[in-house]
Amino acid sequence: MKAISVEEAVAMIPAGASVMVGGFMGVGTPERLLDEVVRQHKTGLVLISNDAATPGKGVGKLFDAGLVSRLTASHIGLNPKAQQQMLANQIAVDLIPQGTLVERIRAGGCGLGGVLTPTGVGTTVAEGKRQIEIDGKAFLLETAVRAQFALVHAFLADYLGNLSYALTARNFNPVMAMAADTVIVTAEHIVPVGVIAPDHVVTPAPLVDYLIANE
Amino acid sequence: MKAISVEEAVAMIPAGASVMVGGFMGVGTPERLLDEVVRQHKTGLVLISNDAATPGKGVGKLFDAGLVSRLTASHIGLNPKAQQQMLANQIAVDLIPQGTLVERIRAGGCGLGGVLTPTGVGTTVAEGKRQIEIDGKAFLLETAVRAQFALVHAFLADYLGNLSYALTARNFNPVMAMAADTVIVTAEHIVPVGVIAPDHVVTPAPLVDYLIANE
Amino acid sequence: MDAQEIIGRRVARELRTGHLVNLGIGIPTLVANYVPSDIKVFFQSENGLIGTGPIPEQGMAHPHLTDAGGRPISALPGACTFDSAMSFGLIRGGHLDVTVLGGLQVDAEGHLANWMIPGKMVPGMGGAMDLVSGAKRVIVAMQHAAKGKSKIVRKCTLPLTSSRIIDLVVTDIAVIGFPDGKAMLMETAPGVTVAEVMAVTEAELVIPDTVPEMTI
Amino acid sequence: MDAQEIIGRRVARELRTGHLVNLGIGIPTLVANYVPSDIKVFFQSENGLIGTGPIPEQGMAHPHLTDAGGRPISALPGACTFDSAMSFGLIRGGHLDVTVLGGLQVDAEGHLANWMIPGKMVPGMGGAMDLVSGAKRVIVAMQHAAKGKSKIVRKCTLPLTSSRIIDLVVTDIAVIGFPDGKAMLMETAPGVTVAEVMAVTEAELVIPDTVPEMTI
Repeated sequence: MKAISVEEAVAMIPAGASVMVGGFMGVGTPERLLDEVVRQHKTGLVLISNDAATPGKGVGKLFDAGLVSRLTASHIGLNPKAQQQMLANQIAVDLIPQGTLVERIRAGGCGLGGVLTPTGVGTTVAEGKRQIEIDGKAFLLETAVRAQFALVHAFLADYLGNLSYALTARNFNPVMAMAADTVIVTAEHIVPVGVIAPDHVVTPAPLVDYLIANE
Repeated sequence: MKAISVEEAVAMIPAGASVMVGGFMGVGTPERLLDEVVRQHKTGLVLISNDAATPGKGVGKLFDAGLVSRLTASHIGLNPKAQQQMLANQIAVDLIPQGTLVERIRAGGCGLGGVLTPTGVGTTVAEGKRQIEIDGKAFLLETAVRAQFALVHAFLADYLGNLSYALTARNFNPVMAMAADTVIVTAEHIVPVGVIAPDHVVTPAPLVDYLIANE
Repeated sequence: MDAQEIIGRRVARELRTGHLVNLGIGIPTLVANYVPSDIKVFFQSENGLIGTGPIPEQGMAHPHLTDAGGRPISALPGACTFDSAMSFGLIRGGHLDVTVLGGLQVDAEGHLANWMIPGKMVPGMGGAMDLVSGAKRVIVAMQHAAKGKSKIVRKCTLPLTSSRIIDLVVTDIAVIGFPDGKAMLMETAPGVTVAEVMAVTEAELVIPDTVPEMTI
Repeated sequence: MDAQEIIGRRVARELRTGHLVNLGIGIPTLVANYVPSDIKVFFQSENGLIGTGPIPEQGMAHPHLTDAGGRPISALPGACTFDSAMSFGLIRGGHLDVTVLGGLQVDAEGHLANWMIPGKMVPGMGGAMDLVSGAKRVIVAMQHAAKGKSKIVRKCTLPLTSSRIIDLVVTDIAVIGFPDGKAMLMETAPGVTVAEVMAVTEAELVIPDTVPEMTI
């Protein structure tokens, strides 16, 4: 793990990169990283996040700035800008059931090729997917998802990079922290080693590549 | 969640039941429940556990008492009695890679039909299994595993049934607590509601059916 | 009593002590207000919490503690938090006793459509498909009709949320179940006749000999 | 220096600061003793711990803190614990930089057999198959021969642990790699000649022009 500035961290992300961003309706999203992505105007991003948040908040900022070319999410209904950009074909959108989305990301992080889920069988979600029967019950084969970068927000990070999360700000963050080539983390508080008890660490330090340092 | 005596809890388990038991080499195993299973002499058990522990410890006690008819585990090499019973065809043994075993149990608990794992491709483990290619890479389709009962050991249990675990005694316990029809828990300490902080609960209370009460 | 309160009160009567329950956005959210004080249920918010409490008092909201719509909530003693993989493991794995969702259409066979109107409203399904596929019981809480048009239809024309048959629909005028895969009128709202329900319902309803009045 | 120390010291030189490393039971466990003090690695124990420390001092062992063999260990500051699903997510997901395992046979193509001897030893594969399938680098640490028989064989006769080609074998007399899928002699132990290694190796070895001596 390396502690770096937010400018340096975002400079590593090329235009057009695939980027997972933690958070759920802007809760538990690494806002400082997104502000810097906007400032450095990283265009054409392939975004993977639970939702599109709302304008001005969380990943919503990326739609405000027109930086997203493709979105994989479970819900975008509360962001009119993302909806407009989708309907105007400015961004391609893959809408995926939330439980399927998180399992696909988990599979990507855990070295699984995919999972079999009952969700979506018999609906439009099943179109183009392999359907597999197990003991007479139908499941969709949903494949693993990974990204080049994961932008993660934690509550506590220790000097080694161990992370813990607070309340509902945990959401997709720990799963995404396993599923990208490069994991960049912001934390509410950076604390000495040992402040987070071993049983309370949610994301082990070796998963974290970069921690945004205090200024 | 209902608090009951260890005698009542074990009395619910019929002979021949499928039973998942948490623990790893006897660490984090609900010993009080196993002692009572032995005392009530529940025969013909279909046991699912990471390993066979050692004679006299953890699930090893079940082999000492000759109560196991079938075992699904990843390793039994440190229990000579289990090995003897396997070689004498007294018990049927399915040996499964540890990471595959835990994912199969997790799938059972999470409503997935199975997962695709690279582990075992090209080995004897692949025999009789569906092999699925994703983007040119081969995976084995490993199906979900569930049991009638899960016997789980926690460090803390609160009055509602929220559980937390200590150090390496966590292992298979939280995953098994999701994958059985009836979940029975022993805890090192039963504590008031609120003693386990929300972010530190590992097994949510609604998953627990029975907690073994203090005497 | 307005339509929403009738629905909320009637759905609340389906809950039992110990149930793990997920309430969708809109009318379903109101159910929490009508749970009898002797019934202790666990409410799950799919963004990662069991034990949701009411809106916090002025000045106590925490930005890290919200419902699935991003609105501040509180947490009751004994609450627990987890990541989205665990949250949907609970939902898809059959650990959720009851999910209460809104609906756009429910058809005579018990299918639910509630996540999109092609060409008009494409917000994404969020957690709805997992909830309907995975919960032990699925209860749809919605107005019986919208703009004078029955939402209990012969056959869903909107994309389905799941191929799974739902368990119960509670509307402002009726309770409908699906024994044997056919819509059956189970109860009517106070002051509403069976004939009145039939008149505003597109789907054919099985009508038992006696249709009791909702207790709310 | 005995055979095990040679192997342990040489494998330790493969580790880099920041690496996440899993050490198997037996000779691999010894590697931890020889990591240079300026190299800070994370050791994972697959039963659910990163940050394993040495055997605790007398009276300090805790029954809930053991290695994968069930023996008491300690945890270093900054350690973290997790369940078995997470442990194997780390292993299978490519987050483990190095796994060091014992071996029964390694063949000329780089295949490893280390988990059973049909009819004789059927202990189960434990985590070995996931470790070999998932780790970024697989290093086998073993004696070059057992009972006078080469363990570096032409073709594995025992059941394979994985179809994945391992990266390095470190024995008491040689280091062998598998560039282009063929066993190549990379280094010899101090005082051991290339001819001596070839004489006790069943597999055909590619011999480069210069074969340096191990630094240990």
